[in-house]
Amino acid sequence: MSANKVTTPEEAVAGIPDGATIALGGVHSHNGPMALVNALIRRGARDLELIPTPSAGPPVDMLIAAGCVKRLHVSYVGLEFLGMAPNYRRAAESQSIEIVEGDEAYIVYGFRAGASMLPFLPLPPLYEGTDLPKVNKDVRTTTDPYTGRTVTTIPALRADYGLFHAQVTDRKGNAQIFGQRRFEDVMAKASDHVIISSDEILDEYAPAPDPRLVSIPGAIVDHVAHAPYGSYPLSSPGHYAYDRERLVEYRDLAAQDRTKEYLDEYVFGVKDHQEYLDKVGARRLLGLQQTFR
Amino acid sequence: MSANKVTTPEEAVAGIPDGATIALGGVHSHNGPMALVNALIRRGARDLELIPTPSAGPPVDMLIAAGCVKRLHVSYVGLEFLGMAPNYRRAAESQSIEIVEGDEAYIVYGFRAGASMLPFLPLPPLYEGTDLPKVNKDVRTTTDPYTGRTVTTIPALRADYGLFHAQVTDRKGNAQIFGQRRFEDVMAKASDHVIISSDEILDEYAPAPDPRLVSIPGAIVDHVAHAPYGSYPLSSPGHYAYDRERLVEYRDLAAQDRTKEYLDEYVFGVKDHQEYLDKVGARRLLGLQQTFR
Amino acid sequence: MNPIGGHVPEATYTWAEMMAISISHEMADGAFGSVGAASHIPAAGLRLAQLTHAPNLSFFCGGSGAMNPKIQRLTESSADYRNLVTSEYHFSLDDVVDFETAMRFDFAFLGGMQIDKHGNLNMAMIGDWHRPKVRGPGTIGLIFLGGFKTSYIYTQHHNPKIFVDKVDFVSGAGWLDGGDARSKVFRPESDGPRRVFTPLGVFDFEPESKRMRLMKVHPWSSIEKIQAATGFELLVADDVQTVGAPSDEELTLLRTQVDRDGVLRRYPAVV
Amino acid sequence: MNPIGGHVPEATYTWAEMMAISISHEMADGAFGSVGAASHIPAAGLRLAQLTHAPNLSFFCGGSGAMNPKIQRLTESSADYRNLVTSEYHFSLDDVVDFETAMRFDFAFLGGMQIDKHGNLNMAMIGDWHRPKVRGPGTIGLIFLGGFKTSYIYTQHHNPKIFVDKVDFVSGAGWLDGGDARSKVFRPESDGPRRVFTPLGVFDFEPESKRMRLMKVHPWSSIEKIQAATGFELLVADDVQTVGAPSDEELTLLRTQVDRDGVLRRYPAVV
Repeated sequence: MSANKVTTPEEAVAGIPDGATIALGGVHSHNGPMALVNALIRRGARDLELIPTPSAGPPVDMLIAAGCVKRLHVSYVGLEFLGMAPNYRRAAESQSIEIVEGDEAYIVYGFRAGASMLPFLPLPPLYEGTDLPKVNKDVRTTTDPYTGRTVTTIPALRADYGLFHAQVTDRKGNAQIFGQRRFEDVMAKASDHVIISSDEILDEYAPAPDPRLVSIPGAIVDHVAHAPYGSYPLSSPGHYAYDRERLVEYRDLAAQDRTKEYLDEYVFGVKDHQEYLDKVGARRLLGLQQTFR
Repeated sequence: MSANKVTTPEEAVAGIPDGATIALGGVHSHNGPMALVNALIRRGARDLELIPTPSAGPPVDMLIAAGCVKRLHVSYVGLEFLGMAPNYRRAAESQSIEIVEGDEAYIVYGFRAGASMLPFLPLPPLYEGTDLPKVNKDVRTTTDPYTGRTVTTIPALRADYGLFHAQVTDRKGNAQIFGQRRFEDVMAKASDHVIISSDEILDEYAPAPDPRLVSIPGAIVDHVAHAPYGSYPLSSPGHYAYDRERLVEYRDLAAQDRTKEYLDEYVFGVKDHQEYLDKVGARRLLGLQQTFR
Repeated sequence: MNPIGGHVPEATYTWAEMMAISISHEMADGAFGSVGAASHIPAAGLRLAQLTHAPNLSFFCGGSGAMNPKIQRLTESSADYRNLVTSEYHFSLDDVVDFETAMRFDFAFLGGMQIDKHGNLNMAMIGDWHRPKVRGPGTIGLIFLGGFKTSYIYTQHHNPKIFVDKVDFVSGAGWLDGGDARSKVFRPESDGPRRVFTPLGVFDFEPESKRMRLMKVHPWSSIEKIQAATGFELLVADDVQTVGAPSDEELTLLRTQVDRDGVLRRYPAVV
Repeated sequence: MNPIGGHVPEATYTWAEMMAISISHEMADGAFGSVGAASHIPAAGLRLAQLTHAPNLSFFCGGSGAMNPKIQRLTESSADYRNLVTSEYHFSLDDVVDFETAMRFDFAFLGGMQIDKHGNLNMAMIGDWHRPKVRGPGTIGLIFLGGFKTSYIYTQHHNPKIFVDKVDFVSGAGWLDGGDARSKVFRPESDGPRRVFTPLGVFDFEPESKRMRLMKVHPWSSIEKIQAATGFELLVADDVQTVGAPSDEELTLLRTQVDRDGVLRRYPAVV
């Protein structure tokens, strides 16, 4: 791999083909790789299979609204403190997307198996009392060779592309992700290709960061999309808060099935992430800054 | 659990019964919980089953020499740059201890399964080309319910007690372990009881450390043994170097089957860790200090 | 909209504050548990318990990874960075699932879009799975009801649509069909739900039948009102009691040490 | 003791330095691999390759977790904190095993107390497992020979006790019994060992039989000496070559940028 992997969000996602399986980072209202998602929507990606984190939100709902999604692995998809995710709900109810009924264990153990290419993972009794195995045919059983008992199994999950947002990344792709500790690293290990959007690129003359705070090693990163405010309108932990008003605007339009207006304004109405930044405006963006140092 | 878990190394191990299974932290010449190991030897622990980290060294060799060990899970036991571990080697060759023939995968995946109480872990083809399954009857097979193929399995490993050395720990047991990143956390999660020896106890008035640098959460820690230079003569990463001369002294005596002289001098010859510190001497201990801040 | 219905006594506290205080009262010192995402009320209750009778209670906030955050301002998002920086330890999602599967949490707080008389929970969908009438957000951590030593159910809405005779989909197993049904399925160390907290009161499960049973009636409610708001026949404990108003001391502590911004005071006005 | 035996030409470099340089020459730019614990010589070779023709080569140091440490002083212990603090990323042991199992490493450097003609490795014991004559340190990461895309074998000792016809115990699977034996067992992406580096020379494996074959003879050795030091019949490449002495430029770089303390210069004097 080349030493300088820095590019734009648009270039970073250019190679993702229709039909690809995408692991999508972010937890609730934080750390969603929005600049990458916007770029995917703008170029009209189709038939994607999404495996988001167990706490997924606006990025998934927007990709569904834009018609990019064919199949979705669900643990939780919602707008957190703003309620249901309207496009996800409509698509699931109208069956215009395929739902893989999962949960936190399915996603976390699935990606964990995928990260190390274990064929599957067996669990102690958990699913047995629930209805999940009835509707997810990939929750199966095998024999525990140590006790002879039948145990429930989770399939390994792997993605063609993993998309994650970081706060600071160096040119080689060593990514510092604040907020919830790790797990993006597990998802990245379970992805054939890794694309990081990063608010900031570490200056070549900067002292090297404490390596324990680097979440994803550059050796498995393909592209680093330099995207200041790349998680906006979601938060970028330690850098800026979510834009609550903008999220309410999204939620209200989405609830009325008018998501197209939002997308036309903020995604299709701009050429790229740089134009988007100007459209949102410096005053609004800088007003969201949060400082913890 | 009580809020103040701080005690002495001697008190911390007092409740460990003969015959217990012990997970033992430390990597090569670093971070071995020596103060706890010395205390175990001093009080004459017997019939222990040891599951050390994949890169085990002097603590295991000393416990064997002192007659504390009945069964040992082996990935690597050696003195790193000082060569073979003489007591381990003699005990294995004379069959005075039972060897469970393992390796890095067996220990890491075993503890990983144990940490989450998964019944076992299935692997892709790795052991198939080796002789390990012939001599370790717990490396077994089952059916992959997704492909129908036979896959090799590793048993879950759990310990009654996990013994680890940390650099700085608070009164509740939140432990900062420098050096190799994590894994002590996985071993701690796979242990019913966790005992941490710590060079330093965080002052109650100290600013709280960056929580991302805390390796083991206090909620699963039973005792914090305050043990300045608790890893001596091994290193405590970021605090002090190993005492090379003392390690050579150990190696040379052990190679001549004179380990008893070493134990008589440095373990049985002192009442407790405090007396040991004085015996080694302030000049020697402070001469090992390393500063990285 | 008034989510609890009917008349409530004039008071200087909200039902959300009352719920947090009710939760606090039920918490034992020394236990170690978890609250889910978007769980202001349980989080406030646990923090209040730490500051009062349970200094060694420990809790972890789902969605954030924060262990024992020094909450002084309840945040709207559970994963807010301001909770993380004040915590003792950052759980990774990996850690969380390890703890949940290995039964390291003494308890968890969980909710559902449907809760049935045996404490089974549904977050997936209402109707038939293949043709859902309402698609819910998803099961997220609810299967770990089979891995927690016990659990507490809470909901901000008490009405017959939430409290149903039988959930349409079991995302999280409570006492299953009651009796000893649960113990046939899960590990013996994992017990079913211990309490249900709602704006109207506090409930337990009758030991034999494992059916939901009214224990405590909040000041503005009554046995009759609670039964009317519940979609199945509710058991009532012999010693059912009506809870008194929170003490000034508790309210002051809650408002100055836990919820300085008054998030719980801004809940839809009912008190 | 002179570990390579016989006469060596007068020179201003050691065999350890020569080995590091030979390793460096075989490394391709852009690859990502691992070296084990106590692997000064490969670590020095990889760092030298980064500083010369392979700036995008990446490597991880086993036993420490350090990714691309800015080595300027070789440390005696691979897990030395001084390697960690200068690294780009800290692998956890968990990470390491993930990478090894998922075939994310393009290559690894591995050794053994026995190495056989098909590159199988033994670190467990010599003799019968149930009554070992010599108990070795243990298999540690050698099963991952089935998970690396390829591997490099290296040893600081070249003698008939190390290079045996057949290992007593397969800790790490090389080409197994040769031919296509290996491909019947492992994933197709995982190839067997590509090279063997010893103080005496550099070896590959003949493509059909997968038998060890001499490629390069170090300056102080010869085909005959190498065969005599090997416990099985060695194949010799048609274009076998004798390696020249390291260039001044390479030696200077090695000594000023990689091994300032001269760890490799202090190896038993043979040059």
